[in-house]
Amino acid sequence: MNVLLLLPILIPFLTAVSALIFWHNRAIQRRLNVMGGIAHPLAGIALLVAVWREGIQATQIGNWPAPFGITVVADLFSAIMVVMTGLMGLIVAVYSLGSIDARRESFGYYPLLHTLLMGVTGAFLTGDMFNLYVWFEVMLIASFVLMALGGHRQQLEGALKYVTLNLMSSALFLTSVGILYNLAGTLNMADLSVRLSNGAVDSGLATVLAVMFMVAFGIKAGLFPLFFWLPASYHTPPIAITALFSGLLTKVGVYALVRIFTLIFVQDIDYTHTLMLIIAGFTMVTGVLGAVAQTEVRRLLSFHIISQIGYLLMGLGLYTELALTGTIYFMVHVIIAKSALFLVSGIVQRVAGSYDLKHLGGLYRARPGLALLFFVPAMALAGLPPLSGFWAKLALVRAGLETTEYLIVAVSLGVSMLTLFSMTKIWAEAFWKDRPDPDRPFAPLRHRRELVVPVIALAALSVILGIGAEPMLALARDAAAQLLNPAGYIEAVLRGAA
Amino acid sequence: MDSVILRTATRYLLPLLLLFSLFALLRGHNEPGGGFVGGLVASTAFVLYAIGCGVKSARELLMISPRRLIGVGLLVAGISGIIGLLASGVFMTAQWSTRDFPVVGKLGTPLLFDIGVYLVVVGVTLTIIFALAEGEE
Amino acid sequence: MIGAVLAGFIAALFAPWIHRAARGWAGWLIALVPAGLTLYFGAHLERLAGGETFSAVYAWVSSLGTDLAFRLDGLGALFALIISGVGALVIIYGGGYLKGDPQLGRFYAYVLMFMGAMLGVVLADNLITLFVFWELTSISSYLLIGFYHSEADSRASALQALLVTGTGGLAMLAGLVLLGQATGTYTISEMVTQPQAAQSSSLYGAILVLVLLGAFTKSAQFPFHFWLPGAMAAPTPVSAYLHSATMVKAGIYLLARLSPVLGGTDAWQISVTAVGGVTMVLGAYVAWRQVDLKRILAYSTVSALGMLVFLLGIGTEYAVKAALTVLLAHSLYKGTLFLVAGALDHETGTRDVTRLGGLWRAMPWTGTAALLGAASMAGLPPLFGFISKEVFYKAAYDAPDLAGPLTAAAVTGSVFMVTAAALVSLKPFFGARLETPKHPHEAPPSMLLGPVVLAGLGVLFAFVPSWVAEYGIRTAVEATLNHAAEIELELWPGLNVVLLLSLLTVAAGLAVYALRVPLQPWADRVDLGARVGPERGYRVLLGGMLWTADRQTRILQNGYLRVYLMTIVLTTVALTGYTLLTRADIEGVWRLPDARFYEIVVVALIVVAAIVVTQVQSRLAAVLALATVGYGVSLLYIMFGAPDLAMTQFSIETLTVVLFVLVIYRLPRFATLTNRAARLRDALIAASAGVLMTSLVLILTADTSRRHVTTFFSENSVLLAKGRNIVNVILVDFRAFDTLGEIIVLSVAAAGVYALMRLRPERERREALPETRATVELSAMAEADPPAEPQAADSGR
Amino acid sequence: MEVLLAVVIGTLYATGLYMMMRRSIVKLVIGLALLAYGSNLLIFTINGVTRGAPPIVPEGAVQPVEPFADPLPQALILTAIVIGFGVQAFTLVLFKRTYQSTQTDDLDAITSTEQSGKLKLPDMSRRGS
Repeated sequence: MNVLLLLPILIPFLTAVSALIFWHNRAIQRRLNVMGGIAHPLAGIALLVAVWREGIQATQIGNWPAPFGITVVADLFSAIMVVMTGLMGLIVAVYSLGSIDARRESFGYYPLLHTLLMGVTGAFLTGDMFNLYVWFEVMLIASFVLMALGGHRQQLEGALKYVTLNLMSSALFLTSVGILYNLAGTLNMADLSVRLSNGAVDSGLATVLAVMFMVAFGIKAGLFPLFFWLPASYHTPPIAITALFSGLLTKVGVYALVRIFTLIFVQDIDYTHTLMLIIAGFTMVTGVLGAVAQTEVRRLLSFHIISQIGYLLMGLGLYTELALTGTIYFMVHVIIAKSALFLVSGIVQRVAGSYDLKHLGGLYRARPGLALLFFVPAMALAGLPPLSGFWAKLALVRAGLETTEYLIVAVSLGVSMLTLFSMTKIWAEAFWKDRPDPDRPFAPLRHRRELVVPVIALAALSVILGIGAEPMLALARDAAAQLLNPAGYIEAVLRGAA
Repeated sequence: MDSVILRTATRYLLPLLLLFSLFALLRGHNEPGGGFVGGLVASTAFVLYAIGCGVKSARELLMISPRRLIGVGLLVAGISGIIGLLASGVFMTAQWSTRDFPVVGKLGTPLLFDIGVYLVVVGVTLTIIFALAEGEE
Repeated sequence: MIGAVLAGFIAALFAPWIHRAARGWAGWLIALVPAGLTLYFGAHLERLAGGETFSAVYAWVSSLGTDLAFRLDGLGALFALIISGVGALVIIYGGGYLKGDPQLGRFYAYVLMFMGAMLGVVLADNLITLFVFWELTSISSYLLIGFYHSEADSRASALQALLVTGTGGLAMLAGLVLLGQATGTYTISEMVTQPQAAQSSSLYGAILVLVLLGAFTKSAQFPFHFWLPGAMAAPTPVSAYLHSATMVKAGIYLLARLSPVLGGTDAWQISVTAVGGVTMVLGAYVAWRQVDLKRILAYSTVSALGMLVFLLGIGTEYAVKAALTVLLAHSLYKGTLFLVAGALDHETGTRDVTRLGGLWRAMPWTGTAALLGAASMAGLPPLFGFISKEVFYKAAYDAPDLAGPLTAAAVTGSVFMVTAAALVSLKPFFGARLETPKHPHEAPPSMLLGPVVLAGLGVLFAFVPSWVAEYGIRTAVEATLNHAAEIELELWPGLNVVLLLSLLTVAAGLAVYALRVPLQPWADRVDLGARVGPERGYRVLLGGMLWTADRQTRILQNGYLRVYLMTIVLTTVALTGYTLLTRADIEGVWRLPDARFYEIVVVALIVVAAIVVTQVQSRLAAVLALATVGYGVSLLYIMFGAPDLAMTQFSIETLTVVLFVLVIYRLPRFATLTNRAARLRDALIAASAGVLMTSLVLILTADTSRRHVTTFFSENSVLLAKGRNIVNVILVDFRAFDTLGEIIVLSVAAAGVYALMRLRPERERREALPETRATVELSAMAEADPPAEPQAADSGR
Repeated sequence: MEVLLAVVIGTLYATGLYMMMRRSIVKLVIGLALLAYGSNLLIFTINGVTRGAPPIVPEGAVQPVEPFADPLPQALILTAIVIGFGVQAFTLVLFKRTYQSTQTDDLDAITSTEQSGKLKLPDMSRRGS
């Protein structure tokens, strides 16, 4: 079983390294990209199945017993996230084949892509706080380079802000890890959970530290009022990269928040989790209002990412099994729907020549298939039943009403209305409206297969997740149950430890 | 920076520093040093040489492209981990030789790993510095 | 039964293909689906009347208490018959109406999808399932109102309808979930058996308000009614089907369905009756003052919906019976009239009643249907509308409370309905012949079938009232009330007050019609702002939201990196500081300075160098000062037992200086760009972060006895890991995984530097500054993603 | 000694953040470097400063002589320093390229990715008569 835990990290690693070695051979790099892209989700699924069947899996790197060495551990939540990472990796790997220019390809695009996937996977699987920092850095540096790769002015400007603000987060994260070691004398998450719950650590200081972590991860996750880097930069790189970032990067921040605020920092829930609910509300509202104010599709969608993060945090803040189920299911849903929307907007740009709603139009009549490919994930994102977003929303709403947090429920419902509003805005402007410049013909879509197949796959997943929501919801519920009862996690990690 | 003194000095300094870097690498497990320090010292040596004699001759002296060095270094580090995985079923489990060697002590995969680190550090530093130095030409 | 619901969706998938294959006959062919469903539901009537119900449950999203539970009872059957029956006629009609339209295939698909969703609503036995279909009807309606999508007006109307009904829908979702919580079940048929569970719950008020919001928005009740006239932007068959016969009645259905659970309380009676009454009067009043045929019909629909809500609010057995009778009658006559309006529009090219006149000769069949429909709407015998008007009046007249005012309201509304009925039937077909944009012809058979059948049913039902009562109304009333009921319908109830009121109504209505031109100025004065009021509210709300969105985004996402940084720093300091002060007990002994002289020197060196960095004007000096800080730190490391760190820091510092010199060489000199006040502000903010960190260090160093894992490393470094330099052993063995990640970071950074230096956009060399408005060539576009399009700089400061 | 080090750390954080909040690209990157020193030194300090006594086992012994510095924070800081170096090198070059591309060193002028598009209100006024 140890191999299963390592494969999702090693596969992208080996893919990246091999691609790095074949730096000058694009053909081999493209082939490696596809092979790695397929192998990664398969490894993830194998891991998920193992965790599903046999319970939480853990292995100690270097065979040093926990909490002394570094533990790699997968509970259901981790495993789900690993599968999603592999899936997004595959989707974007294929889409990239048809959309990334040769110049970027010959400057390390594919190694960078897979390094990013490795970093993300590592972050999902590690059971050690400092190791988490390292994987964050792997992911970050890869994302820095991907964002700037190509060197266009807008990319550089976006990257400047992206890099600076994320480095702030890293500095704070590192500081917090240092303090954590000072307080608890250990870095192993399971061990931390034990030591913070058995009174070995001053709980007041632990709460202070919890807040510091909340800010550090909050920057990465794009929470209010820390999200500025996201709308400033996400629309600048090629759309495949934007889609990948939107699917995975902020989610790693959320993952980290969920992990530490279910496993480690649960000594003052009234304070920390209430704070989270407040932040969640503001994040939802400011994000969606930001989206409403945009006319550039990628920027609009970027602001939506923030808004959706608010929902994810809402589930964590409510902190019940149903709420966490909602968060996990929402995470899966939003990764799929949001990436699909970005990738569709990339196709729209190729066909119609713009990302700006002011210049778009007429696609409903001219490209009905494309319209459908947009409509499905857009409505899923807006939470329209019976698509995936609805069940996510319903779970959170129910959880909120059950815990009598009426305000956040009201806010979340209002925000979902505004989400619908902004999705119909794209629909009305890009698809329904007549083309503002009827003399400019639509361009034929080249690399149709590489571009369209991933989008169809995502749209289909969104529908399947919606109409056949039960299996995924059941899985999410089990994952949530594991999160709320850390004993199993601790046992799996510290099994056999002194 | 075209100075004869500097050029001569770096020419003599280079082998010394390289030797020291190897020493730091190999002794690292027991005394201060290790792959990072060794790699950094080695790169400093090449950087100084590049400052003295130009990037082109520094590249020639290095023989292998620094970018390839990175790939090799990563591969070496990765392989040292995978050896452990294959031998004991757990990634990165240290495998040691049974007998001692001079200077180094026991040979084992951690040392191999450290060599990988060393190579990566040299490759990275030189890639960066060379690219910057050449970028302005 | 699931098949009946899914049939619409499945047919929708194939409709565009059938359309392509069968061309002109597609409408007739596709209509077989709803026609078949009509027969299917009709076949159940007998057994339903015998007291049976039919249900089917399929597991769906059980985790969230949602099963595909369906239940066919009298109420559901009445609605289902209207939905499928009118659906069949409308699809045939649409085939004629939209003949030659390239979007006809989509029309069939959307209408079928809507039909499936609507059937889902009325058959669902699970609240969440009901909501799922409810939302699907909203989205189908959105797609159909925006059918003529080139028109900005259609798009705006579609959005308006979606926003109004969607918002109501979300409120309703919250209400339904609360209702589920209060009653412990989402299954409607279970809930109905224990009404006290909801009504005694502390959440009852909230549930009622939220559910009513959903029902009222969907059924276009005041003040949410304005979306319905807007929805007339849809093709006329859609208006006839969704916005008159079926979808707008979903709210009515929900009220009827939940009335055993939520109804009967004072809160219910007062709010529902009041809203319905106001809507009824207002809608009818506004209706007769329109000139657009479809808008007249739309407002009269609003009025009729108000009538239904009004009756359900009264809530007596008789009122429920009246409501369901009115509902059936309305579906028949309003469907007829909408289809007639469509035919008029189609054949003459205008829907403006002031431009229509004397068309009887040209369009006798259409005219006949119009007359019958309008007479039924006006409540004239011997039509089904007359019967419904009679029971409606009687229900108001017999109301337990406030019968007088309620009857007055009912009569007032009906008077204007008569006027409106006259306006849509007498005005176009009789009187002087007016010139129309198109030369009028009788409508084709596909467009005659609908109005004639519906109008004919209006006549037929009037002559078999007891049959209708037995198979249509009684079972529906029983299903609604959840107990047995006696229902009689009669064409001639005998001479009584109600009949007199009816006569009075017709006379007054016709009088208003006759005097409508002179009355117009008076009417304008009594406008009440009803038509403009709520819609203006909608516009103000929407505009305000957009304004807020724009403003807050400009303020938050203002483009200034330093403001972002400032916000993040302040947030960190505020949150951490607040938590530190309120949640933690700060205690512990601060160690007194026991520093040695050379340590103080190093510390002072670092502090001074750091401050120098912030003050110098020369870049080189700043870099040197920075390096001094770095070397100073490495001195600290060596002094306090960290030789590895010191060596690493030292060599990295050296390389960093080289890097800085290589890079900064080409960068511009420092300039002081901010004023003194800004610098002071920034200094204070930065200092607050510094103070926080200093305090944290002081608090945390008070106790350093927490080493927990260190012992393991020191004990096993030599024995197990075979190395004496514990730091190195940790790096390459105990925690080698970290190091693996670390060298990957390094490698990627190097790749990044290399790519940044070598890979530049081709045009950068050519242009000093990129143009502000990119003109993207198609060829370049197809090849690669272009750089992001710069937008017009319109928010710069 | 910790008090002095605490002051050093506070100074490094404060000066670093102050530099980052200037409008100059170069100052920004210098600020980031100061911040990195600050956080490394913070970890070092709070986890116990011990004069001399590096965590190295004397030759022939199996355990280091007490008191010795905690090796784990050192290993962490070493990792952080090296990661910081890589990131800093990249950042430096990125900022330089940004400067070349935008032709300005003034961060306040680097906002072209940020303008929000103006939104027209959906026009409802044409309806009704």
